[in-house]
Amino acid sequence: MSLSPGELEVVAQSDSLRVGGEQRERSIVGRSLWSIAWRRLKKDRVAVSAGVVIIVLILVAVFADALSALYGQSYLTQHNVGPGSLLDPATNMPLGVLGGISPTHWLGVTPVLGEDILSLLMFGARTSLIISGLATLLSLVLGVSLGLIAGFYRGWVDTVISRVMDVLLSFPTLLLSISLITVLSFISTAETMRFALIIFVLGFFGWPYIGRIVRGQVLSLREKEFVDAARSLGASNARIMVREIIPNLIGPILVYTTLTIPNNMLGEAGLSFLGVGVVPPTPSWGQMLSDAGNYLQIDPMYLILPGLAIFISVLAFNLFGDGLRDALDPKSTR
Amino acid sequence: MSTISSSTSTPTDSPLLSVRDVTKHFHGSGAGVFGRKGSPVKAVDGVSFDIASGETLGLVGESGCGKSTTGRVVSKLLEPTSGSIQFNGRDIATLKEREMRHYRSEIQMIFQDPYSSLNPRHTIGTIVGAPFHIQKVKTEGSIKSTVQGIMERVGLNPEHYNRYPHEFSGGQRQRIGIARALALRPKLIICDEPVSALDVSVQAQVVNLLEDLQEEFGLAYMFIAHDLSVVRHISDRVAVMYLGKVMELTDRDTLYSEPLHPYTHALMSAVPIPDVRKERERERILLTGDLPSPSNPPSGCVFHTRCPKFRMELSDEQRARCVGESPELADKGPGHKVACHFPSARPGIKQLLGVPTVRTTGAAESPAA
Amino acid sequence: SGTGSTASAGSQATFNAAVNGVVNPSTVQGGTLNLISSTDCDSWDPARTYYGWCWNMQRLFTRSLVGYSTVNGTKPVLAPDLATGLGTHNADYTQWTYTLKSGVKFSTGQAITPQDVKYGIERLFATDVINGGPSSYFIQTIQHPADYLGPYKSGDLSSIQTTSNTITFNLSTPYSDFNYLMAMAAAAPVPYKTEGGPNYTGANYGKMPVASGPFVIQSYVPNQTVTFVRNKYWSQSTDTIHHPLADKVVLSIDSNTSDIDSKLKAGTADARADNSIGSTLQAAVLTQPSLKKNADNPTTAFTRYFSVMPSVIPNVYCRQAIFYATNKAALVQAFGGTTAGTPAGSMTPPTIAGYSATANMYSTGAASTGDLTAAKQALAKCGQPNGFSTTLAYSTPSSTGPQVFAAEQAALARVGIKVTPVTSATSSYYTSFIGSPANIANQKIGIAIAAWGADFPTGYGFWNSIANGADILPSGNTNYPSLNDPIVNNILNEAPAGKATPADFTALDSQVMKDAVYLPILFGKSLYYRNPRLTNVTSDNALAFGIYDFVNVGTGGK
Amino acid sequence: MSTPQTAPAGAQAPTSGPFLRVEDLRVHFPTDDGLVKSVDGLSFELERGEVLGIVGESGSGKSVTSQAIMGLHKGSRAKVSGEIWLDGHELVSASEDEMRALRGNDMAMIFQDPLSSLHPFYSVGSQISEAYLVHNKVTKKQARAESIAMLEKVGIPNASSRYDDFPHQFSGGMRQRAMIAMALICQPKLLIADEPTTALDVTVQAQILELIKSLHEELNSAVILITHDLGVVAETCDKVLVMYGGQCVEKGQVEDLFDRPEMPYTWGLLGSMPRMDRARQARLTPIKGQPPSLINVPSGCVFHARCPFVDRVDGNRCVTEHPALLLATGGHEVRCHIPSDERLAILQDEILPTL
Amino acid sequence: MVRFILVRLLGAVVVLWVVSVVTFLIFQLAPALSHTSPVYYYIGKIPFPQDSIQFKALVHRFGFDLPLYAQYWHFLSGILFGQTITDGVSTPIQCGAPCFGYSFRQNQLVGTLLLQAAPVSISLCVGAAILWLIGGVTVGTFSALKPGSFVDRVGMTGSLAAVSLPIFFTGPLLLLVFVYTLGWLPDVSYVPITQDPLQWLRSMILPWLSLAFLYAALYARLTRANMMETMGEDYIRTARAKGLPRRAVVVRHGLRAALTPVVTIFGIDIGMLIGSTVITETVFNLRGLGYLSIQSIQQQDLPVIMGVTIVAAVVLVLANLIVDILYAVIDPRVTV
Ligand SMILES: Nc1ncnc2c1ncn2[C@@H]1O[C@H](COP(=O)(O)OP(=O)(O)OP(=O)(O)O)[C@@H](O)[C@H]1O
Ligand SMILES: Nc1ncnc2c1ncn2[C@@H]1O[C@H](COP(=O)(O)OP(=O)(O)OP(=O)(O)O)[C@@H](O)[C@H]1O
Ligand SMILES: [Mg+2]
Ligand SMILES: [Mg+2]
Repeated sequence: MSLSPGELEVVAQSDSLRVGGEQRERSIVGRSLWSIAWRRLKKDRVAVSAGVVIIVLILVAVFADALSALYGQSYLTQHNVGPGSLLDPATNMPLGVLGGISPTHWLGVTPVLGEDILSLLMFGARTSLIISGLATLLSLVLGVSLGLIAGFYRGWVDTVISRVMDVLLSFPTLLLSISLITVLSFISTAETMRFALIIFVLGFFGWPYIGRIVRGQVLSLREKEFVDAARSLGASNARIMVREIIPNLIGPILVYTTLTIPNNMLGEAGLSFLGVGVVPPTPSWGQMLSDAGNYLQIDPMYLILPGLAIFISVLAFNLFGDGLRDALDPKSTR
Repeated sequence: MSTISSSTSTPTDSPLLSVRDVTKHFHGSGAGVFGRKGSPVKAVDGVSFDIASGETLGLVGESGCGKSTTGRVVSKLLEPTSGSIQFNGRDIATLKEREMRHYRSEIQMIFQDPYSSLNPRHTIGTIVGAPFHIQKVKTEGSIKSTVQGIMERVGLNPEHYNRYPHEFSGGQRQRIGIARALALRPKLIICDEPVSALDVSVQAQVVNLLEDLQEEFGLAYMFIAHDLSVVRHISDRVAVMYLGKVMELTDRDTLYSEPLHPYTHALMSAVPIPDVRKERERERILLTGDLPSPSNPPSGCVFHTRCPKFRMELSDEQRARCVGESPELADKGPGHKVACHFPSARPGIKQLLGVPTVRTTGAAESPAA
Repeated sequence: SGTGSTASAGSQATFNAAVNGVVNPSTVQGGTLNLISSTDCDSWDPARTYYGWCWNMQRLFTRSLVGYSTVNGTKPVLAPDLATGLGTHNADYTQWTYTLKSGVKFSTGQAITPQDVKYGIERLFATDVINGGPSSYFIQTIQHPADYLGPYKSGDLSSIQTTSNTITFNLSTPYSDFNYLMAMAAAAPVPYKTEGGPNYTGANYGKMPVASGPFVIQSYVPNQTVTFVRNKYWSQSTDTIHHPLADKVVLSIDSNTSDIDSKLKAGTADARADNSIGSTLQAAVLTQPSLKKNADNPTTAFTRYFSVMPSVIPNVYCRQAIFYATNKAALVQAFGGTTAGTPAGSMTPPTIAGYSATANMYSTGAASTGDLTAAKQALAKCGQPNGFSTTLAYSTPSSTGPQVFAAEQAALARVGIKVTPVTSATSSYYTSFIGSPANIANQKIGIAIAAWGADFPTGYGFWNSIANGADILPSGNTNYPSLNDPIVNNILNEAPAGKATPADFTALDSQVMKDAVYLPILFGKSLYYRNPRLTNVTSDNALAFGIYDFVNVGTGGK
Repeated sequence: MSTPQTAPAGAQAPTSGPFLRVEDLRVHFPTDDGLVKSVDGLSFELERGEVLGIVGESGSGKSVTSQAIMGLHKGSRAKVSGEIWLDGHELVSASEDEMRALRGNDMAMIFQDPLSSLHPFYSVGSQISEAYLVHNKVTKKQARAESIAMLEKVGIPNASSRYDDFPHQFSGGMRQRAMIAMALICQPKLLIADEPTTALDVTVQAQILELIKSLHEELNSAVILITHDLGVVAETCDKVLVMYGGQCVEKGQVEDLFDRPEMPYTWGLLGSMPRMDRARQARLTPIKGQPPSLINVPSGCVFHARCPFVDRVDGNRCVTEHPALLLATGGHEVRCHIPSDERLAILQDEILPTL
Repeated sequence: MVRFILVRLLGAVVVLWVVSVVTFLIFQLAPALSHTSPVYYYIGKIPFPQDSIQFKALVHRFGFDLPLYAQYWHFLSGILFGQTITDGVSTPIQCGAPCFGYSFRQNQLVGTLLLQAAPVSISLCVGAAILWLIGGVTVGTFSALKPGSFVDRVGMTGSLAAVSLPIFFTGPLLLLVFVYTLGWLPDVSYVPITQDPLQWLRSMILPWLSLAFLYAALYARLTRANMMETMGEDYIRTARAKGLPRRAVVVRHGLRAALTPVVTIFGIDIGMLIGSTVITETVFNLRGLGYLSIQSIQQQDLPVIMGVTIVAAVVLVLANLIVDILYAVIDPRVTV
């Protein structure tokens, strides 16, 4: 499920407007590449809708407490005993249609505990975004810096870093991730530690992908004459990397980011599904799906709702990333 | 309006730049731990020349003959494998860090590709202002006004300070590159095929600009090109390179009127001339075969494998010399250096070139070729 | 005689009919019984088996000196099996003697001798080879040299004496419940020295154990199927406990519980051997009378509880606050609802001496939802009137753990006690996570989810492992709160000498409750489903949480 | 489909009309920013045995024209209108299938960058054979023999052993030779070479041009040679067509056009080139300004914005009125409002002296 | 070529060695962090104090009284040269190289467990791979040939949706619809192909579909991107200019080049997949390598985890190697 490096190559060429094409571009004076990209993106209705969904998702995640207070339900409240119970006392399954959808519980309640699903989903969004976001950040930091160094210095530095990437890429990562999380939970099982572990595992095994892309980009960028120009002016390596090369990596990095976040969302959900991810009471969509598997035939809504939440969020990021790539790609035709 | 005052370079007896026996060998990147080390690519193999203040040295030759590498070695983008480079009488290998910085500001480069030589993520202002930042040079007034002054000087609209390279045409971009090279008022600019990627009409604009700037600032150019016509137009002296070596080096007029090296002959005879009659009548010396690999150059004279003279005119003993002995770049006339055992003028070429202007006002008036 | 079941009355199929009675009594022989389970047994070596349901499966093919003649209801009855009578003992319960029936044979045709019984028990001492199982009961009880490591390394154990038909055990400590040990499958005879043949000895015996009971393993593919056929050397005439009807029993292992559910519903599997039915079938069973009549919901002699750790929450009032604030009704729901158990007022389950239906030291309100006032008072006494923070441990993956956690978190939050989760993989949870007092202290585990069922249904059997301060282990500890209360210890130390009365266990129970380290949640119940075609079905409460006593189940000849 | 090759060199084709006739060709590309009028109203004719040079600066529509003739715009978004008659077939309206039968067989093309124009995964020889096999019912073996013969003809040494080499194993010049071999293997009657030598060194360029000339004479095919080097035109072509902003601004016989260029753009082109065969000019005379936008094509004369002679025309006609392509002296056609005699005067007095 | 393969093999060995060390160390961490003996990870609960002879006998039997490197060497030498597994009582089990040891939790040779699980995973992966390759490449090619068309839009939007659907959602959903609601398929339990091919097919169809669905989407996008790029290449123009029929242009010239990277990614994906079908196998209750791995990780059954991890790494490394060799065979520009 990892992003294939090939998918990003396109972005790389965003600057190499060809001689022939340049004639045409010139009639559009006054716009930076970014503004062109922005203009294209704005025209892409799908990407814009996806962007809106992402923003909504982020808002929900950030304001989950406030929103759930406003909505009047907390996922920490169970409606499973006593007169207020929303569950069939015999089967423990939600009473009413579609998993107990009601004016107070818009998306129904969970079996067994009778927790509000909407509120679980809102907090699940927070979990999902924090983990996928930070894991992506970790991959980015590692991948960009190491890829940059490898591509820029070449030689043995490159050999070492590339070998490390190769080795990491031929690791059975999923297995090792699960093992690592299982084992390291002995250090501490505090929630923050769990988060940190999952973020570490997702991010750490993810960096070679961006590392390879960045290295490839840097290998070609460093041969560009503007790098020679800077060097002939006496610019230091650090300056060349930071001022000349990194700005040219922003496009691929941006696209990579929007396409890696959903991957990591799926990763987090997958780990939680397997029971090695986020643990209750921290809500997670994957955890809900895993739980829902037990009641699949009786309460399918419990499966469908978190499933849709994952689907919609991941799709939104994918669509947005796709749109962004197209927008940044001068060769794309729309 | 220009804020740049005229150059202050002091003419001295010694040339501005003196390159002696410089070689540059590239070792293949190898295949890791077990990689066989292939024989090195001898991109530049014992090249010597001088450039005086305010002078233009043209460097011509086929693709891959080492022109760019020579330029890069001089501009310190590459370390020479051996040989010495003296600038203003000082061997640059011995320069201290601060002197090195100074050297950097005295030698600048203009690149071939107007697309890849400008960072697409930087504005023109940033690009042209970069030399000041990097060299930490103080300017009279703000950097911005200085940069705008330079922009104006090279024929760019100073209001375009905040625009990005892609908004400019190839010719304009090349001007931006020139402005950047000019910023620190260097003494020598290495122009690596600065007009090759441009259309003829634009090429002329850039060539003119370079000439104007040379006059105004007393610049010296090392002008790398493969277009013999352009080189002739702009250079004071010309060096012809083949396979990492200088084959012929002399002043422009001598070279274009009486070239002595068979390779120069071949090069010149291959240039198409926009004159129908001359074209149809001229003698064409076609080289056979391909350029040998610079990692495995032929023995003796590196040109002998393709040399028409070697093939058609020389005796067996003479040939043995070509194969066995590498010719020195030696004076074969006043200030006319040729690396050939058997240099000679060639009438066909001479008749084609260097003869006074022929007016082709009409077919009838055209003198018989 | 090959007739009559030991059950009191036969009855038609109704809900819970097999709990105390026998459903579809029949003597029709023949047919194949198709059982299904979600996992394989921990081992089929009787010495190494420790899963309750596997003890129930052992009943198919192993016999020991003693067995259970009645397994259902709340009062399982011990009866001699290979022995002619229950063991005779000396005054201080340190020497036990059994006489073997004659004519009992292994599935190999060899006669079963006291030597074989002795050998089977000696094997338990070879803990490096025969690991797992309840061997510690035997090792702690039977006299042995300090370095005795079983017959393979240390040879003969002289404290067990045999004659041609008797066997005498000399114990290192009085042990009045010795018959119960002898009723464990671990005490089953194993052919002396030859075991199951050269490839099936030692650690490999479990791959093809020799049968002494009415069935014999015909084939065994680990994690897939076990097929039992009738042991032709077994004869009903020597056996008053097992009354097999089926010719063949096939146990298929299918880890997909919903698949199990549909097979049960479709009748392609007759009963689930290892556990309650899955949630899918459970929902159907509880809502459809036509299915419900084929289901049973027996109590399991299993207490689910929270271990509240005094090492982490030293103040007894703070612990009591947790007791008061706990919402047992919600916990019952979290464990699966009313079919999963009934709220427990005290630790001792109904099958064990000392049980009292009314015992409930910490009032939890009429609906068992907790007594918040009492909880707040306790908190005040503890000096934390606004509550405190602690952790709750459970194992993952687990379908109930998270829910139990959530329920308890919500309940305690009502009085300001904040709970955060700590988790560990199931496999290490009991051994090194909450089974290690050091880890509890390290990770500050305040509360841990646990469950306990007695290995044999006596007060001592229930309590000793979880409450005796003398048996606290650094790892694999079962006294999770490390309870070390002299009063409790005293009763438990007296009990093996036969000095403890039921009243003593009542006192023990209330003393443990007073210490506020064991917070009982519920007495477990399981929901089982039997194929209507099955005959002679009854629950096995002696060994296996009310799972059907498969050895005596018939299929009506088909 | 193809007519037998009977006509002697330079003779008129047996059918009425010229061998290739392009009439009012327009190729427009709809894009984000508007309609790109890459080629707008181009007409020319070409006979067999003739070489037509098309010159013009980058983006003037040279390649688009050649691709239109080959029908390569079919299936893309490009809007092609006008007529292209090749040997009695109309190509603009022809279907892709009809075009396919003609491509390679009746007309063939050589591209600028031989490395990227050859498939990297197939051997050079097999790619040539493939071209032969589509149009001839022969066995693979025969095709191979034919291809080797062709490779030899274009001057590849050891052709039979190099047949199985891959493109990356060839040098630049050899690749271009291979491209030529591929184009010529079916003996096309029309050969289009789009900047066949731009990527090559002068010495190699000379070899390749020599090769194209000799093969074209041998096959008596019509050749369109696209280049931006006037020297190449002078060396190789019989006719020239100067393109500017998607339009033909001047065309005619090569001697005529080089002797008496009449369009200010052509003057500009000649004036901006440094020349090796003349005394060195003190200064080059560039064409000022930028090439026109093909989206907002300038009103009037496409060249007016850069033309130094607009003031020689009354009433601002250069800006308002699109000049027609009119016959000028010497039989070539020029698109310019300046009256013919005045043009000649300017040429004599102001242009030629500076060249 | 031979040299290349040798060098790569050496690299593969290094990777495998690193994997084995890392896995070994990870599971040394577990007991270290939980302050317990690794014995617990071999057999579970031990009701004896750590200073009892019973406990020490166990520690000795499993060699945990040896230094770490010796334990590692024991493990490694088992893989390299095989080992004899004995409890000192029953006939020792000869476990030939590569021997991953013995699972004392499951009372079986790890190799046996792996061999039992492998066919399931291979059935799953190969079947799904065939489906997704055919599906993905077809959709991707047609999309690329008519970019912006209806087919393209549907194909690409569909595939983007498909990559956003995790198996742990689609799997149960498929089960719900086709097994529990419509009843068209039996509830999944794996049946070996050798036993009943039809039943095997019926048991595998849903896992295949859900796995293939996901990957087909990725491949469709990949193929489309490559194909679009290839179809814009100059050599495609050359092929058209030769007068080749469209089919030949698309298939022989376009697809040939466009699929080269796809093929290589395909190899690596399969390699990667075989050891990482945990989720699919969990959802569909298939007892393949993925299931074995998660189960052993949960039980912390060290020998099995090591075995599965190394097998997964071997498959992956081999796939990488094969892909590299294949690449050199497919693309003449690559010299090795
Ligand atoms: N960094 C490098 N590593 C290895 N070989 C190199 C490197 N740079 C140049 N070469 C080789 O050195 C030789 C000379 O290269 P150089 O770029 O100087 O030629 P050039 O004359 O500038 O050619 P062109 O006209 O194509 O620019 C070539 O064979 C080239 O392949
Ligand atoms: N597919 C296309 N879509 C949009 N515009 C196009 C397309 N192809 C070509 N053009 C435009 O048409 C114009 C003419 O292009 P063409 O390639 O014919 O120029 P050219 O004369 O061959 O230039 P060069 O000398 O650089 O090869 C250019 O402005 C180019 O940008
Ligand atoms: Mg160069
Ligand atoms: Mg072109």
